[in-house]
Amino acid sequence: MSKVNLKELSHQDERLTGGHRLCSGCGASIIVRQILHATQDPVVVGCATGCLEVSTTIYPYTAWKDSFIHNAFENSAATVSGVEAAYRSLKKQGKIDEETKFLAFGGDGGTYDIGFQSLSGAMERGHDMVYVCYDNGAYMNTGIQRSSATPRNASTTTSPAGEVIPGKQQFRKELTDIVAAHNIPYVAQASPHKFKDLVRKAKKAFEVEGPAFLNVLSPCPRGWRYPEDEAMDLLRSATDSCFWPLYECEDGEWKLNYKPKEKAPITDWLKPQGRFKHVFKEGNEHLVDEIQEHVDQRWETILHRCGETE
Amino acid sequence: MANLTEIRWHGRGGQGAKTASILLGKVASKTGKNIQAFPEYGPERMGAPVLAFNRISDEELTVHCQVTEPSIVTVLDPTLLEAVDVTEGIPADGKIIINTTKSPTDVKKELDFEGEVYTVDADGISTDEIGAAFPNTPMLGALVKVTDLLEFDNFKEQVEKEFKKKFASKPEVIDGNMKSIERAYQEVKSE
Amino acid sequence: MSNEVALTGHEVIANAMRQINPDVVAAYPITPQTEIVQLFSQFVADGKVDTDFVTVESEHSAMSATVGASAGGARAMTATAANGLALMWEIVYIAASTRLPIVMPVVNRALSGPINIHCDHSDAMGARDSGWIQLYAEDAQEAYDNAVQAVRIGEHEDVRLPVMVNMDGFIISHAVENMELLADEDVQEFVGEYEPENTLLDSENPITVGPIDLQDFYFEHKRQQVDAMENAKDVIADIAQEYKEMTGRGVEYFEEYKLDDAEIGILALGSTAGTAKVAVDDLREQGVKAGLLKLRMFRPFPTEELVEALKDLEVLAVMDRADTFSTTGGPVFADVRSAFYDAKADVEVVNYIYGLGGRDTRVEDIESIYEDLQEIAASGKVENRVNYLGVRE
Amino acid sequence: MAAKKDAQKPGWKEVPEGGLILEAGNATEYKTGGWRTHRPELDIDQCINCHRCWIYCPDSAIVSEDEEVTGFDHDYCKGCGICAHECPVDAISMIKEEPSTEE
Repeated sequence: MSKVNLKELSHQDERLTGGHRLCSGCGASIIVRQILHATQDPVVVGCATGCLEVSTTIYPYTAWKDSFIHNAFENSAATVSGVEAAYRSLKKQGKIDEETKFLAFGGDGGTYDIGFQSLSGAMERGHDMVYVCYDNGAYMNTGIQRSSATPRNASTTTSPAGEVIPGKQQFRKELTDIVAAHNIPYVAQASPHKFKDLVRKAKKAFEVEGPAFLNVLSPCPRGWRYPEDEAMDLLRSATDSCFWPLYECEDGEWKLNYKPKEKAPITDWLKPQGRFKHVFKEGNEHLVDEIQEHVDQRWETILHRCGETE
Repeated sequence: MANLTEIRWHGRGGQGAKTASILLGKVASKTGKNIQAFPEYGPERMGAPVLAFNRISDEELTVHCQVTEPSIVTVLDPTLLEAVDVTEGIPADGKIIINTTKSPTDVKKELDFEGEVYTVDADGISTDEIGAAFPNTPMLGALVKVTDLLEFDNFKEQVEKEFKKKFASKPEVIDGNMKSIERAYQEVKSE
Repeated sequence: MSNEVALTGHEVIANAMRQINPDVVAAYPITPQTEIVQLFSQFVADGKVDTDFVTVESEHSAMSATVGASAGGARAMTATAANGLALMWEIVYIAASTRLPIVMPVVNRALSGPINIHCDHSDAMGARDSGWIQLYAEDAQEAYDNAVQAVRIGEHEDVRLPVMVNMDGFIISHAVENMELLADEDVQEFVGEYEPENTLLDSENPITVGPIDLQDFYFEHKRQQVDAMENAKDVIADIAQEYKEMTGRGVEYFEEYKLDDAEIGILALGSTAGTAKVAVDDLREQGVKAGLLKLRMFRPFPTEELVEALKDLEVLAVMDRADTFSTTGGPVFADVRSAFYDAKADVEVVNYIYGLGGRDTRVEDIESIYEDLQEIAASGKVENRVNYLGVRE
Repeated sequence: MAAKKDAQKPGWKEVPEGGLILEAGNATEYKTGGWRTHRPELDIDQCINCHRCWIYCPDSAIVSEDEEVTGFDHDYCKGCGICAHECPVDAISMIKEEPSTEE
């Protein structure tokens, strides 16, 4: 696969136009743009209900230059399964002949939670689609309610930091691993600040035959509470602290894509975000410690799995 | 519905009561009759007593309720006589055909039943001819004998066609099935 | 060319699907629909259809994938029953509002709870306001005829709506009856090629399907749906006529059975209408002027035509195999009685809720309704507007 | 009766069926530039055309022609400042939008 070259990519048409109504500084549209730059084929895009969908297709306007379908919240994968089945059938019958790619988006709510069954079904059936979860760690579209992707101790509107309970009590679900357990050809975790890595992974995902899944960390200035221009800094701290490891699994082979020269403390990731403000109050040091401990354990697991340890 | 015949099949889940009713229905349909064949609605469990039904008529059938007063009852398993009331709803001039080695007279006494009783050793016949107890096909032969619903040669011809479809992957069992129908037709006993 | 056969309702519908040869079927098994999915799977396995069969993990995904396929320009079908339809619910509405001509056989079964697998209409009646066309069948033959016609109805350019083809669970689905299958090529010719106006798979003309539709346009789109339903009436009648010319069979909106000079009548849909015909025949032999109206098309609702057909009755009983729990009667009753309000016809309309959870409804039960109607006709008094037929006191 | 504001919009007989949008990418008719409080400015002499601003822009608002970044599409730029923050040579600065002084 050729190296990702931004100047070359810049020749390609934009497939998500301006004029969409995502928040200023939203990570979702950055992710969408990077992924769409990874293919030149026509794409049918499906999207779960969520920020991305409601902001890019407000009738009578659409920001999508490709065909796009939104059906409901929990069924992005099933819906795209259907479109892909239509494609397979019509192609087999000689009614259409061009190459088309199938791309499904869901936020973490539409992927980890309510759309989980639909995703699992589509992956198991082996549809030739790329499913992308833009994971901003809560139901941001409806006002920052917790999801199973919300990190432990993050304060959300349904897991608020209170006098007794310091935010969400559970660690986030490792969805990337769960999808990998479907034994599909390609699964990866990525982040848009490492655009070369993300575009490469998207290319790979489009290229493989059968389902591919990308879990992409999506910065949300509103839900995470940080100055919107610092999105990429925050993502860097997510990967440098190993909160969000970048790895991939191709045909069962695990590979680590980024290993920080020096692992940054988890506070680099937590501190700039308003949703973790309470963990830095005096007396809450243990909250940071437990997050650090969990991240360390998880990192060890990934290193081991990717053959990065003895 | 002057010429309507209603039939009830008693069997145990797995014995083929439903299959027999459907086969009878399909064959009767081929001979120009209007038919219905349907199982007792619900999950069929191996061994549990089950029911299946037929309606056969020269006129169009529109009725869609269950059969409650069958003029013919067919019992695929002799042990059912103790388990369920096989005579329920049968009118006084009704007929009951039972797979058993007992004589019709004995069974009639046992059942305390007014109508006509017929018996046939369908288990024995099918064991001889097919190699295992499949009472449902021989019982069809007995049923054709004791009723005047269908003309036997025509019936056999149509059944054979159905068997050829049904047993397309194992044609070797067709002969045995046909023989057991023939034998039951000959061997069914009346009082 | 057609052939007479004896088949179960399941076999009939699965064969209709085979003959229609849809591009995509996405379906999930559920009693009493399961055998349709099984039989169709075999057709797929044996290469008898071009269909891409999507074995989804739930009915919600069945309807979701069917919507995706249909938006992708495929002729798409699914089939379900009861709780399966309930699980699809959200997407059932989306299919209609997105104007996708999906055809869905529904093998009618009681909707939980308590759980019950037997026939009533609570599943489909619950979806009466979803924007789907709903056709009901007395027997397997009509279910087949409806399925074949449904393709044309739904895809008609003046309609573009999904169609539910209802068939009574077990009573029809599991019973073998005589019927006539059309020849494969006749069905193919009748349904024709599907040529969608817009599809996701036309990369020359990319479209956006299912945008968020706010206060400024949503209502206009809903108004269009009503218009499409209005158009569907003519389309359904025309297609029924065309089908009748081909087969000699066919009901447009409803069948009138001995209704011409009837004084008392019953309105029923589904298999019970067949049983009611036997009751009408019995009563006619006794000199009672009884009649029956069998409703085929429930959505859209043929208000004027029904009133015209029923206005000379003295008393009409509407049979509902589902309840609305409004305490003022079942869903069909509500529409029929409302139709009579404007007509100002002098017909007493009473309601019989019957057969819930598969409770057997016999000829005698229906005759007992006619007896009630005779009493009402004689006394001019209605004691109970809503009655529960065959429930133990 | 439609509210006054909506009365100008097409009626139900005119809009495409089923909520379909038939004109791909017509969101460009909707200008989000008005959301901006700060405006990016490019110092073309400083710019090394690395295109990092371009790949990170959430609003497809970085204008690139023949591999050269030439400026911003102010119709859509919401002023998030990611481009300025990520520019490795500080060629982009964020300037506070002033109320229009045009007469």
